[in-house]
Amino acid sequence: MSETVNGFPTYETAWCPGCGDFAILAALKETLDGLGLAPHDVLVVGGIGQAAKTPQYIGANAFCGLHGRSLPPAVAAKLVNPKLTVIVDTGDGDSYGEGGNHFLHNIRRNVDITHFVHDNQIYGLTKGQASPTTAEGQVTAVQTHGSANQPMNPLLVALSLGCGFVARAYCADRPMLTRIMTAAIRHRGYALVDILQPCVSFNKVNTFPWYGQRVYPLEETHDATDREAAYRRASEWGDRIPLGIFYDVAKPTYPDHLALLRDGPPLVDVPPDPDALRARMESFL
Amino acid sequence: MSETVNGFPTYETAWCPGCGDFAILAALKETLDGLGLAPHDVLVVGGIGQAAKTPQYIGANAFCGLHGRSLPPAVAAKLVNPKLTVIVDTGDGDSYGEGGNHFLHNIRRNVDITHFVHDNQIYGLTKGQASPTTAEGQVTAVQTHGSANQPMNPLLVALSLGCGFVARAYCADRPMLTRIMTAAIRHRGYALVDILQPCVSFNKVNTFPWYGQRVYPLEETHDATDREAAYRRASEWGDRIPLGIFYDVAKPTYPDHLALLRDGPPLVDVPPDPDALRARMESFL
Amino acid sequence: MERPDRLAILIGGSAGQGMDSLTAVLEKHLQRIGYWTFTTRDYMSRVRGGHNFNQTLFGTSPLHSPSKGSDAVIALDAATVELHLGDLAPDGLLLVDAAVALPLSAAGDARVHRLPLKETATASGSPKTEGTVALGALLASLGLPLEGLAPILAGHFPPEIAEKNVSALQAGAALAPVHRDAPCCVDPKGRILVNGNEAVALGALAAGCRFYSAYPMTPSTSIMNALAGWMDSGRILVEQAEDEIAAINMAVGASYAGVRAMTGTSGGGFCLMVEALGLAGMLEVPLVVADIQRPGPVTGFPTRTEQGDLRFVVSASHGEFPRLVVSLRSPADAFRQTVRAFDLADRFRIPVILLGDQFLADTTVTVPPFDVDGIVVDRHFGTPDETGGFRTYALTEDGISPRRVPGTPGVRVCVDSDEHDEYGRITESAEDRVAMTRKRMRKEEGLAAFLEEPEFLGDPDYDILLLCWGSTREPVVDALARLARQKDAPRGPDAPAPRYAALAFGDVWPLPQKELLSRFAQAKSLVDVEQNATGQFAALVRETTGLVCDRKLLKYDGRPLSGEWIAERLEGGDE
Amino acid sequence: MERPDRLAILIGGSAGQGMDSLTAVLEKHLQRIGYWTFTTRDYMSRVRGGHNFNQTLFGTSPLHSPSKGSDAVIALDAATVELHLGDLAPDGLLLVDAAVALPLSAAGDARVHRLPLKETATASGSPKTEGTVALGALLASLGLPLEGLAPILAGHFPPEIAEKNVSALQAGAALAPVHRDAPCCVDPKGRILVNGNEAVALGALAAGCRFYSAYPMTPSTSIMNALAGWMDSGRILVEQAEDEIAAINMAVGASYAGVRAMTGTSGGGFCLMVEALGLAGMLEVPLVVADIQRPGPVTGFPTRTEQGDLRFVVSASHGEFPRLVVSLRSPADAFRQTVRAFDLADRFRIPVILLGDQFLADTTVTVPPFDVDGIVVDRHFGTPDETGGFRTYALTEDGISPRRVPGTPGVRVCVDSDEHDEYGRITESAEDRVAMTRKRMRKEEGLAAFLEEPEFLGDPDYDILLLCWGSTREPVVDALARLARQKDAPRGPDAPAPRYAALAFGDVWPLPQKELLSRFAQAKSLVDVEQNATGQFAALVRETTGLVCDRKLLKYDGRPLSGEWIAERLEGGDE
Ligand SMILES: Cc1ncc(C[n+]2csc(CCOP(=O)(O)OP(=O)(O)O)c2C)c(N)n1
Ligand SMILES: Cc1ncc(C[n+]2csc(CCOP(=O)(O)OP(=O)(O)O)c2C)c(N)n1
Ligand code: SF4
Ligand code: SF4
Ligand SMILES: [Mg+2]
Ligand SMILES: [Mg+2]
Repeated sequence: MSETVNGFPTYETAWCPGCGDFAILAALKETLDGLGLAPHDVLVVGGIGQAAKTPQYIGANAFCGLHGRSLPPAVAAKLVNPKLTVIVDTGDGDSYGEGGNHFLHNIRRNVDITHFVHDNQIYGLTKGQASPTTAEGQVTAVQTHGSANQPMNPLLVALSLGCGFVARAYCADRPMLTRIMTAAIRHRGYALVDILQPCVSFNKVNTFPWYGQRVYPLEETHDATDREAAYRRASEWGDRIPLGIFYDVAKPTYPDHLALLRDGPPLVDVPPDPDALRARMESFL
Repeated sequence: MSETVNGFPTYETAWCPGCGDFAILAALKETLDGLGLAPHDVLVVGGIGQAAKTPQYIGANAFCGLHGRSLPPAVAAKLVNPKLTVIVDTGDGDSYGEGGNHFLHNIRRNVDITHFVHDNQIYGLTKGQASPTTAEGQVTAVQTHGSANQPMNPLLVALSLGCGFVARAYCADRPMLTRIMTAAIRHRGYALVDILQPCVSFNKVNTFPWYGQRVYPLEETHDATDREAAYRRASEWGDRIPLGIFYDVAKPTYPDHLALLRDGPPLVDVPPDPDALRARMESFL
Repeated sequence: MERPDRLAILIGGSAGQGMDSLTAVLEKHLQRIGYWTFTTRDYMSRVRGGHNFNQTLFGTSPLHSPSKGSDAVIALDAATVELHLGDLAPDGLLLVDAAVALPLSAAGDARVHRLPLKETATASGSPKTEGTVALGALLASLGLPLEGLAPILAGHFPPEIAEKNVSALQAGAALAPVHRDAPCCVDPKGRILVNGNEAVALGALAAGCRFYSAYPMTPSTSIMNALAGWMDSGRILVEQAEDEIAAINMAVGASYAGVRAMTGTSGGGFCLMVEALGLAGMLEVPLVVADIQRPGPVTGFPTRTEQGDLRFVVSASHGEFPRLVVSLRSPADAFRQTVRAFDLADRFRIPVILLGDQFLADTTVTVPPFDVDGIVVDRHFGTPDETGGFRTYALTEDGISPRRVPGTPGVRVCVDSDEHDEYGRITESAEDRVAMTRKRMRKEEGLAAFLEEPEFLGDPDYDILLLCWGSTREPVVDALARLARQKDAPRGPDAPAPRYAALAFGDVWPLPQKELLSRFAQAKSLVDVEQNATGQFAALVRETTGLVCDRKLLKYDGRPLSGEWIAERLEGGDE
Repeated sequence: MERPDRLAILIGGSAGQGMDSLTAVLEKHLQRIGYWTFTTRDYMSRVRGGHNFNQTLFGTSPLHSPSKGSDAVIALDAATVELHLGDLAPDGLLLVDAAVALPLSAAGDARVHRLPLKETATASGSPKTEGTVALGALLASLGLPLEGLAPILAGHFPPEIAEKNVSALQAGAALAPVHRDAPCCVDPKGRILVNGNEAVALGALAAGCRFYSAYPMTPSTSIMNALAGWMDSGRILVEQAEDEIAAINMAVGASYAGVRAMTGTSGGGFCLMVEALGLAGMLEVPLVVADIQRPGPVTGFPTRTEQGDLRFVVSASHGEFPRLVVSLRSPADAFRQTVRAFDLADRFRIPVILLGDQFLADTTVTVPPFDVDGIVVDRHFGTPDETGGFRTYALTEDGISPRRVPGTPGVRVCVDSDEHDEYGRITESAEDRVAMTRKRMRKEEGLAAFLEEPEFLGDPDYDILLLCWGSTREPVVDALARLARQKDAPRGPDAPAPRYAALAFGDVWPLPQKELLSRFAQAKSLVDVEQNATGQFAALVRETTGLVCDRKLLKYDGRPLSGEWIAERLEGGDE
């Protein structure tokens, strides 16, 4: 257990040996180090779940709030304290299940944060129920007859909402993961990286071999500014699962619309202004 | 005020004169009459809002629950009492804003209900704030600097989640609206109809003339079984706004996955079974 | 004839007929020419149609409560005549367009004046100025000046329409059917016209709040509207969230990141905020939440008033953590308490809940301007100890751990909704749990010193002590004045007039007990006055002090309390 | 040496080491051979690693409470030796693999037996059967039979693995290091082994519940798991919702549509259900909600126990409506109360909340099978009057309006969360509001007749009366037995032994008062025993009856109460 803020140290994790989460944590640290960020400049936000414990294992500022509610505090923190590099790092259930409504609307809001989803296609911490990305027919302790719902393809949902950065990575391909993480953090605006992550304890379908046989990198020729191509390629899911940055286009972000944020100092630095208050009061005379 | 159950009567509505809601109500009644449904066979579910008062104005069974929560009770009612024709009829804020998570996941669930959204691109009942479909830059009492969020295209979101029936109608084109409503109710599975509806009191942008100049019917040649085509055409939004059934493909519905629902009598008709209980109890011996 | 102290003007019609503008113009004018005013709004949960009315009282001294009867009515439709003629004063006047078909009850009533309002309006340039014509006629009937109205109208309408309204006003004045005396004017200078929600918004601004996230919900939306209008000038980001869950979680995030943050809603939205209220409690992130109550359960009466959320908010969220619940008694109180809420939230790192209601939110009154000069914004960041900024939850004697802003070099601010140690790290240790629970709860001891005792009102020689909280204070003030007057009225020898006083609570949780226990000693009887069906405040009083209210005056029909209603019941026994 | 009444076996290790299966096999075996058992589970909020342990008590009479000490320990890792050797009985035994490095404290301790567990396991076919080898050794040491274990193992593992475990068991028995006496066996026939959540699930099934919607949340998930396993055989649809808001709104929809419906969660999920709880109250749709408590606020201790949600759930949701809150005292009580909850929800058209907790949820005990023959499922649909099925909210004398199922010819079931008239239509009338509020609240009068008084436990000649609720009943039973034994122990003449009794509340809201008020008269002192930091139940007692507890025994470290802990504090004074 270390309390230094150098090098994004980790204290003992609560994850299962062999879990894909370790690789994601390692990649995230590598990415942050690679970007030359000081720990105090970074805020990592999670909800509740196994993946959502990640912020605890990074030496940066950490906010682990409520299950499903990682995006709202992250976005608000960024709006008022824009010097922070804000990263949401949490699970698929957290992001797309309980937190689905925030997922939808924060894509629309387009605040400059980065969203890493540990997509193990299962609820890990609560011991293996179906998540929104669990395959149709997959049997669990609750879905005793197999999941009856069509799995969500989060990339397609993000693209359908006009998300500016949409990528899929695989935790076992560290170099690509780190490269995508770096690009996502650099992207100005909301960026989604869905990270395929085997859960060795509860997901006996989407295992390391299962993914290993299927994943492949998008061709270099893929045009990440072509939304239709992005949509088409992101739809691929089955025997072949493409990895990479499907879409990456800069768009105006939320603060670009508001003079208050665009032109003023960060709100966290604004002192009280009694004169402005007096003027407002006088408008009631 | 009439209490007969014939002909889906209306008592006095609380809507503004000239509101597009009237035409939707009329079309819905026409549709139900046209389908030959008895009022007691129909359940109309709404949340809270101006549009969400519609169930009150139909002589059928009516459930007006919570703002944003129209889908969950509707779906559950259908699952346990499948003889009911279940229709959700409510607003855009209700369906896509507060209720966004249920929208996402009930498309995945694919229960045989029909969802009519009065899309006036505004929050009517609360006096004119931006809804998820309000245009970027549109000024309201809260969005004093213009809405900073990209509007949601609900059809695209539905398609990205694999929705089996996706349509857009315009309240002022009654024949088409009735035709689409009829097809949507007949569709086996979750069906979405986004209905463009001017709010004469609070939306001064998307007015009758605004829509009138833009809407046009999809060509007869449009192939409603081609998901890519559906996606492409549903993306059109601007000077030209296509109306019609973009996508209509039958898929297995939720009960198809479960013997309990597929093969058994409706749950509402199942009597208590002491023998089954005794058997369960004995498994603890 | 002596001039009256006060008069009540009622303007009624259906939604969309422009009553709200008309009332706003009227009350602004009355305020500016020097009256104290008090305007309540009775409106339905719809945008057009139905029956709505506003009642404006004005007079020579501060006003506190609506009045059942009116002295003058402007009826924009037949329903207004039907519904409000019965409560018109014997020497009152009712103005209505000549074309409106009168109900039978109005036949031959000399107080009803049918004037060519619409005709005159059309002649003045627009039939839509009908109400303004009536206003001109009314003001002239009361001998009130029209000067000063032009700039007010200009503030409400685009220039061309404002001009037509000025003409309509003049033309209306010429129609004045009678002459009645208005109250004498007093010194017109320096008072503001404000409602409860505007006062909350001003308070937030005064406290240096930089972030307000909310989801629209009547009757809280006007706080968001007011702040949204001040985004640039007040340097506050107002964000409409996708739902109330997002709204409060955003506010928690903004507060964590270093600014003062607030959210506001009504009961239904508050339900959705309950989990994150606990989050603020557990993370010890300061937070201010306004619950502007309306009658429940659930949707209930969206545009009406009640005090039905008290028990809910004092114990909302699972598990245990300190919180402060402050009820708002008047616009002036709302302003001051909002400033105080931010201070105490920061000082103790706790959530503070402001409890308002529709009556307070929508009632506009004239008051002296709020005192802004004495306001000190202290963020209470404290001094972190030698471990730098790492011990986010340092175990201190008073339970308050010094707080730091993320982004500060050398600092790591780690917060977690799981039980945690001093560094904010997840723990499962029984010792940590006990230490952290005690640390959190210990803050209540410090908070006790900052609690405000209730306001004592009325006759120091009371026999009967009323208990009230929040906006009920105002009607109680009015009731006490009425009862004090009635005290001197002749009675039978067996019935000596009882003397009344009241305690009006602002802080309701933790419940301050000192004043209550000492004032109780003198009371022959304790009477609970609140706007709900079960006497929620009386239950809290019993729970914390053991005192039992001998009687409860409860109103739960969605309409505001009035001094008349309270006084009648106190003197007359139960309904 | 006399045979002991009971023994305690602790199995400890890290998550993922198979302790839960081992414990399940052990307790099933003990139950089947005729013992009463009582197993508590102490586990961390993680899937692998950390330190977890299960304690199984078994004996010749019913057991009620965990014990601090153990008589035998199976240590699957060094941490277990370190943490639990201190509480091992002087004549106890601890079994651990010979390869585990022992802590210093264990050096030379004769109770510690290092056996070649892993080696033997490997020889039996799989190193994973290490725990089973230890189990064999332990059972043999206690002179307990191995017969009957094979079918139990076959129920837990696939055939091939089960077989290896049977060999491991035999091989382990051969390693038995000592001989100790176990309690005598009693009649093995007819008892079931069940935990609190399984009892709730069985109760739902017994009541004819057809729809259970929930979102996973520890420690409530096992209700969903149990019911999901019975979907076809029990004809109940179990649906995992996208969030708790959907879960409860689905249950309300299903109930409206005509079936018995239920949802379950823990405190954090309950927070999200609060709005729709009010919906059930307002729509008067019957609903059963289980809140299986864990320590808060918010995430808190996800896998541990507390009774911290009481005040929250009795007043959760804005506005006012009748509800019943029933706390669950034991598995048998949980079964019966769940059946009763469905009945009362239907009878009064109200939401009923079942309050459980992790201790009750995860503790397995042997009990006589639940009585299913007496259960009558009456949906209480009532007889609609001559207006047919239209007056969904007919204003009746008892406030209960006859309910109909949508889909019935000639019937329209219109429900609305706005205030409504008898037909379910939106209204804004003050009269309707008052009538409907009174109608709803009037149901509390009828409900009063169905409230269950608390259970009286202990010495009828008591001086000291304990108050407890929910799962705390069981440790209190144990404490009373201990105290009764200690009473006879010699004391000084100045300290006559106090006599203890207790009231164990099941129904907590509305609070039944009769028994409490009459039993109070005899008590010299009232002691509150609960698992939270503020004494929430004591506050409800004071609010409703005025009675003040003289002392509060509060535990809030997330670990279960035990009879020992209570008795020690009662006899020994505060910590
Ligand atoms: C409001 C609420 N509901 C439910 C839970 C229980 N819960 C904790 S984590 C979790 C699911 C975690 O799944 P995911 O987000 O996919 O993370 P993973 O554990 O798989 O990494 C759930 C349901 C909770 N903590 N809070
Ligand atoms: C939990 C909750 N939050 C907020 C509200 C307030 N509210 C009522 S209707 C509405 C918006 C309605 O918009 P929409 O669904 O688009 O319907 P419209 O009135 O435009 O037809 C809101 C925010 C509420 N009733 N409940
Ligand atoms: S439960 Fe699954 S996701 Fe969680 S740590 Fe273990 S392997 Fe990883
Ligand atoms: S507010 Fe808008 S949507 Fe509502 S009834 Fe009026 S015009 Fe229609
Ligand atoms: Mg997951
Ligand atoms: Mg709308």
